[in-house]
Amino acid sequence: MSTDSHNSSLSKLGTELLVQTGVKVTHCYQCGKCTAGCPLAEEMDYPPSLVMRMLQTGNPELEERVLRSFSIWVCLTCEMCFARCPMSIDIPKMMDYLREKAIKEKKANPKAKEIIAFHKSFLDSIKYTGRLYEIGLFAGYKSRTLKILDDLSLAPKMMKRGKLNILPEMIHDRSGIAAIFRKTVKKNKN
Amino acid sequence: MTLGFYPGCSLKGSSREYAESVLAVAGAFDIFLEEISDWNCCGATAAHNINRELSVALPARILSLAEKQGFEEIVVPCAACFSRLTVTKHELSADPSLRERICEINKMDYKGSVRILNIIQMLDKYVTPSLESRVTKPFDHKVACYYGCYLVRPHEILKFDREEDPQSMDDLMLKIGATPIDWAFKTECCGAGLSVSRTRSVGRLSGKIISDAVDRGAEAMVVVCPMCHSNLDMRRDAINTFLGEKIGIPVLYVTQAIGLAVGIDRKALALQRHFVKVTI
Amino acid sequence: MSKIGVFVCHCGENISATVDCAKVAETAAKYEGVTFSVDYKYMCSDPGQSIIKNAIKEKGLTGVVVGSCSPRMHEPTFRKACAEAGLNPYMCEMANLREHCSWVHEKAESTTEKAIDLVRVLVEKVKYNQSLDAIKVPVTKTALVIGGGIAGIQTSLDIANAGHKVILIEKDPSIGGHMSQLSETFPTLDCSQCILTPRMVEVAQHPNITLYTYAELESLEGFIGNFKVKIRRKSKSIDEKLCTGCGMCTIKCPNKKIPSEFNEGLGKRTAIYVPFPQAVPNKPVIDRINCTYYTKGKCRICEKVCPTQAIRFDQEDQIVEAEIGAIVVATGFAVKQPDFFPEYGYGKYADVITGLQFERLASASGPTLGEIRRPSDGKIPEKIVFLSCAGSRDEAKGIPYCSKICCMYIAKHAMLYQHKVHGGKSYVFYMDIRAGGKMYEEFVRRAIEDDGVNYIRGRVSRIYEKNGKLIVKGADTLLNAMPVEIEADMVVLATAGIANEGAEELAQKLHVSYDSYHFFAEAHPKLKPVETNTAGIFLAGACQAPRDIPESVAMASGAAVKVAGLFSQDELTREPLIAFVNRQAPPVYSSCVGCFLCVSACPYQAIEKEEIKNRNGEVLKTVARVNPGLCQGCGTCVAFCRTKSIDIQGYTHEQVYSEVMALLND
Amino acid sequence: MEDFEPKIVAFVCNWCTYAGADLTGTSRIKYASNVRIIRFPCTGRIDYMLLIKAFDEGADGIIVSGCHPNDCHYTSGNFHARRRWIMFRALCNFVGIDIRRIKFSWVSAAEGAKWADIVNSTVSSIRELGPYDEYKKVAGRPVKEVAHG
Repeated sequence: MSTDSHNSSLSKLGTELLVQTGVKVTHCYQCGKCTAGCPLAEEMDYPPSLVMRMLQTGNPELEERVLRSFSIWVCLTCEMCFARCPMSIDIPKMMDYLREKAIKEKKANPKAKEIIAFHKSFLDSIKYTGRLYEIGLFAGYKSRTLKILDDLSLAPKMMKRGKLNILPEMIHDRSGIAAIFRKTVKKNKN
Repeated sequence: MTLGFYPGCSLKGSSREYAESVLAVAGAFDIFLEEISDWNCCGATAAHNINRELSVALPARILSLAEKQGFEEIVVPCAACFSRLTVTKHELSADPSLRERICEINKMDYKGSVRILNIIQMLDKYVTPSLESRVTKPFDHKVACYYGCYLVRPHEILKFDREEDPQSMDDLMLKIGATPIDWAFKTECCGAGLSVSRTRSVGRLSGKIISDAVDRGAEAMVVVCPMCHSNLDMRRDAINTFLGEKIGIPVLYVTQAIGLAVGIDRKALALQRHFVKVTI
Repeated sequence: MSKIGVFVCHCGENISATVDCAKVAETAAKYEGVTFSVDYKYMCSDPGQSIIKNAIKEKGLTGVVVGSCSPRMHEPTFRKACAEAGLNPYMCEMANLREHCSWVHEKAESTTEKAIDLVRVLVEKVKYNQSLDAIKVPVTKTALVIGGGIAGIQTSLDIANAGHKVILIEKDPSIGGHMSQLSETFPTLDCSQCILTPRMVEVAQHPNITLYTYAELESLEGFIGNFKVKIRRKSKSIDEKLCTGCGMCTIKCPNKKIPSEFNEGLGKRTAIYVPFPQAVPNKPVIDRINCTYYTKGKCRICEKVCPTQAIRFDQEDQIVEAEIGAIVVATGFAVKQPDFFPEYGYGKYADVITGLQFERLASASGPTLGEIRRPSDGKIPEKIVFLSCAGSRDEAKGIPYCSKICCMYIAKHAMLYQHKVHGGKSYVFYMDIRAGGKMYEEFVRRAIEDDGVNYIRGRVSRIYEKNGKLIVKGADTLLNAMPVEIEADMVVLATAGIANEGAEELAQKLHVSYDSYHFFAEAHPKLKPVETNTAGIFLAGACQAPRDIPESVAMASGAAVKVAGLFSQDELTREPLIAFVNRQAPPVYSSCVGCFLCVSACPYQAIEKEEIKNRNGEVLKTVARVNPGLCQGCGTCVAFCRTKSIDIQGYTHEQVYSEVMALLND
Repeated sequence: MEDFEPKIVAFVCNWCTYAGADLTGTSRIKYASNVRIIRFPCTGRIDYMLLIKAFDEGADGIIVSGCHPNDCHYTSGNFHARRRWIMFRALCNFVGIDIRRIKFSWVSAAEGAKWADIVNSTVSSIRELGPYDEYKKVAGRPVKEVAHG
């Protein structure tokens, strides 16, 4: 690998992004409109346009920082950046890819622990029942994050209003769903 | 008139008032919504955050089921589910090899023949034509129509309304006698999937939305997305903490507002299930 | 028996880098009829041309094939060389080995094979070429200039001062164009109208210039030196001879609420109006769409108050026909309107305006008499934001190009604002500052350093209104992409410069090319910037691409020289590549059977019926005849003719069939 | 069939497509080298019997291209060409000539990239169709070995 700080044409990650998501990082001309419209930009370590810039350098160190960033996890895929991008760069799709890659390579930012725990608990619930089981989701999330006390008052209020099912809704073809998970999520873990 | 119905998980649990009001309004207009049998969760935000193929396979299974059960048109009231299903349909038609892979994963056929309607499209198509004549109690309030992200973005794929300052829900509200306000946060993000994991972010994002609506004189907010609803309604404490004041504006589903206007019983519309009391 | 010479050019390395030129020449040497074949580094150079000339003389060549660049580039060069060596110039053909071969394919055997094919095709074609004489046509020494902005004014004056007649047509009631709307001009800050109006008056008074305002091109026929145009003079509803321009009618007109085009909608005008005080001509027109009399049938107040009875309600459009030798198109550009920007409110905020509107606010003759006041409530904005690249450099909005003038006028606007509103704060959101030009960069630096304009590098995502303020959400990409939010009182969008509405239609009337943005296309991007693909039609100013004033003026003078050069000749020679109907010995006379399908095909009415008579004057046969003065050589008649009686020089049946056969049988 | 290099003849007008192809060159856009251009003043000049002749002589595919509708240098030549093309297409269908082998298109003087696209897409679709040996049968000719490439 070259030791130059800028290697856009050689970057492995840049090529990967192009092939996997159709996003060509060099297409970005750094106008910053994505950052300007991003509702989460101020909570990010690197706002979206800066993420693009880091990737444009093709510098392995900066690419690594992107993969390990908190930004990619706090991104909500609200699609505002893509909607207004003058170059029609699908940043949300790229973010999805970077998240998946970060997990696969065990590089997810420690600050994103809760966010990832939530997503995983969510998927666990689907994996076993086919649908979202909200109590299961909360239980899973809390056991993953040890945030036992958070939202403690919420559940009884929800229960009172009939918003929380005690028992999960199970679909019939649970083995089909399990197979989907086996062929998609599991595959990545190898 | 029978249409396929995909309620999605929220409408079976934390947002059951949405389902109840959708069914109540549909019933009042002689539309029978038949649930897709054995449907699964669309995967929502979690799936595409973690695994792309999974995020396509789950919605694809739903669409395949709908095809198999003979539905030409399905109604998807949850805006997030609507987005996931529509994006999946688009990706499968744009990429034949992905489609092949997904059919293999799901062990199901997929033709791509089902039309997906969001709640506004369903209302526009089947309810609007006779709506005005059915209004018995005009919903005479200033309302802030909040569209959120998933109904209008990505516009190239969803092709619904216009992506900035959409109007379709405002038009519906006019028809039931409400006065939609012109405001700035119609399509700003409420915080969506961070509700549990970063409640404070949700307080900030949703807080900005609510305060703009209230500043401009809205008496109620009208939404189409259970995630938006739960953030604006159930997370009101976090919002009030962020804003440093107590804001009591109620958040109604579009079908609840319509239901009230055409004289459906408040209980049938499940207004009692909200955290923020609906007094209007 | 043909004696053909083949000359293969390397074009430096432009051809030889991917084509084996020596092999092409060697292969061609073996063709039947080829007596000389050679390759050389630069065929178009003097020594290169000498090779051709010497070969013609020494080998007695009857035909020449030059394998080099596109014939659109150098056909005249090589034909001239042939003529100088005594060979009829129409015995020379060019194989396009550069644009159609070496530049578009990689170095490979197949590329050389293609080059060989292209040469072979023309060797076979040239065997059937015939010696032709150029057609001489007279030149009408009157120019038509379309568009009366600064480019049209400049080109008209230059042509007129060279001693030629000019007809200048302008679609609006006055000449002056966008430049007359501007306040001050960069980088000198001199007043736009002060430098423009003397030229406008000069146009009106010039003995060689006929000015038709409120007029548009209706149709165009003919060709270089010999165009026939029809001009529609839209009815002004006044008798211009009687009108003294006293202005009584415009004062008394009760319909005073029409948005003024000149003031970009920021001011109002009456239905009978003069667009601005310095208008040329300074006589009013009635806008029939908004006039109460035309819409409701009642009013006629202007007629009552006119002291010279100059109002003519029943006046009709007039079609003026003219013979023209050359045309300069100077129709200018338009700007995108704020409703084009969903993220900036679809144009619903009164205080989000275009740069052109800001010019009117800053202009002493504008609706606020030069004070910067916001349209919504007339308040002086304390904070103003300028957005560059509003629409420009925006692929997603279909305008990927840079509008070129905005960086400079934004700096000027911010500067004017700082000069006029003391204590005001101004911000410019920009992506790059493109200030290439004499004293341009220095001008921008002055705005930043001396006038304290805040330049922020980043694009604005959204503008919305809240409590009477415009919230501008941007980012500073030089501060690690920090989000920036400004509560502004007014926002000025440097909206993209785009082609005029109707540009496409005009291009089609003129038969000139245009690009995908509907700007008119120059004949060559570097060497023929003011010519079009159609001989005798030239371009000036922003109708070709966004341009600033100095560039428009330079281009206008360039076009004027081209016209004057054309008019310096009394006759033009025209390519003799025209259609002809065969003639045969009696009793057939011609294979033409007189179906005259060709007459219906011809776009130029160039085909006539000719009666072939015997000595007694009895008509033996009626056949078609092509009028060489009118035929433009499209060849449509040839494809229509059922008996193959019409053919076209340069593309005869024999020639094109021999090309096809040569191509596929190596 | 992978080695099959189709022979394609392009009949183009001087003002739009020929100039457009020049622009492809000036812009250095690369495209397949299977196409040979024959220049005409206007698509209106193109006698469709030439297309038959080209197939007869062994062409595998043909491109006919001129100015966009309304942009004809001679006002209406391309309209005549289009009208005759519609009739010619019907005739081809009738006699059994494979019209998939004829690409009719508009390329303006400003569309250098489009010309490259048209050439490439035509070459790949003709490559898929294979050599036009079928023509010999249609024309009632003895099928002889034709060397392609």
